[in-house]
Amino acid sequence: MSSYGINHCEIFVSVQGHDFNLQFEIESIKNERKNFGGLVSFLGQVRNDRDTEKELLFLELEHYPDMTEREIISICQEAKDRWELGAIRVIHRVGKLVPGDNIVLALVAASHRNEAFKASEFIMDFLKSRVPIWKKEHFEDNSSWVKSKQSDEELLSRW
Amino acid sequence: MSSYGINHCEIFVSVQGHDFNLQFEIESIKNERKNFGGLVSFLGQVRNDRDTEKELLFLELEHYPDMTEREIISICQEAKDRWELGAIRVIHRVGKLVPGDNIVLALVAASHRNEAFKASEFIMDFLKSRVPIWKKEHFEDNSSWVKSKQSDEELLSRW
Amino acid sequence: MKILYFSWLREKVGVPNEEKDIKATTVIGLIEELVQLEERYAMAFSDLKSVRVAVDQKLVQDLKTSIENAREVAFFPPMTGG
Amino acid sequence: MKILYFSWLREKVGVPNEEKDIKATTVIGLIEELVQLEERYAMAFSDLKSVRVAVDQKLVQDLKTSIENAREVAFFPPMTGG
Repeated sequence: MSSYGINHCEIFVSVQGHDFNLQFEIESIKNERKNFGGLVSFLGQVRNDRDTEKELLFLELEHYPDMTEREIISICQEAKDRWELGAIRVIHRVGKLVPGDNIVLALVAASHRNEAFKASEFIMDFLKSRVPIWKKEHFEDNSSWVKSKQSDEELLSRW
Repeated sequence: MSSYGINHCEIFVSVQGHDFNLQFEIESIKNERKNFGGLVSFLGQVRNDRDTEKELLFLELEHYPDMTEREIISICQEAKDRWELGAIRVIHRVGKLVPGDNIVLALVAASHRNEAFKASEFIMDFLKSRVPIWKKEHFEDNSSWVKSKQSDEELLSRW
Repeated sequence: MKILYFSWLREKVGVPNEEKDIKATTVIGLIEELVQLEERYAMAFSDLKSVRVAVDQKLVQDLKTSIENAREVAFFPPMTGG
Repeated sequence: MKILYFSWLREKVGVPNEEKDIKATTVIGLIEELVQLEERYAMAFSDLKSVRVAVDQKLVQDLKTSIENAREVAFFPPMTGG
């Protein structure tokens, strides 16, 4: 868990096994700065429909301790430099997760909605293919590592 | 308050005076469909920094009853037609609001984050200048109607 | 016909809505008819570029839109929701 | 030097990390040195297009990147976070 205050944009990043609560995270931002105007959040959850043939039992998220958190912080700092933001909070879970569980939360507060939207999309695009986290899907009788998507890689070129 | 289930995309719209709770709204979507994959939310709040000279005492939101809700529903239906979405929930408050109060919430659940982001931006852009709601700012010694921004109007052309 | 006013149009006209017998058959005809009635209408409609119109709760772009058979017509400034 | 493996590279090599005395001075040199050691390394590094590398926890694009003075080198497949 890391917290940095830079140029009045508070960056908070946590890579953790336990769950988080969106409402609590929003309240944390509100307490820091009462008037953010607009807040965009992306909440990602475990689906069980990746493979329509088989039912997903659980997802296992492996990561590279230390590096994961540092890479996420550096993505947030890049976002803070590109847009005028009030606060960023990113939480990424690791370990075993079942369908319906929260995986990731990216919150961006800003005075203008357009900047909050852009920054939030930027952060999610880079989380997908630039942060050392790998997902393994476990089914009834087999398991396999999730393959990176070419489409995710291509999305990065828009920034 | 209106709720429609169309093409498996649940649309819920409410124009109300009382506050809402983001966590509760997210749980409502989760109960309807366990696996949305990605959920993008925009939460707008009353700032007090619109005019740096004066302190905003409160904001008054006037609207055109019946028409407001119908216009929001029609924006949500347009979003549902353009992108593959799992659920949309939009809540817009009217009446007197003080700085820090919630004004608007737009939640979009989808299997793919890109579609959830696009739909959420689309809905917010149209809420800004196509829904019959007007804001009046009340300061210590005067009050004035918020002027529509040319930049908000121009944003519509991107869709 | 029911005529509604919102925001500063409501403040200038002085009432949120009113029932009126109207001869006009188009939006612009209605505006001209109102403006003839009293000074407060003339003030409210002094800059038509800032006036938006809904006929039976549907936004209309063209002031020549017909209001025959319309139940209600609403006048208001550009919207500032969201 | 500490060498780390993640995801299916970890499964193929059989350990999450190991300490090794390495002669190589570049990433590609290190891979070649490992591949000579045992079949499991050869299997892990059979398709270099699917291998990503971090030197001292910084992603490197070029396999000719120097590993002199590096404390740790990590090998893993394309990332699938978010």
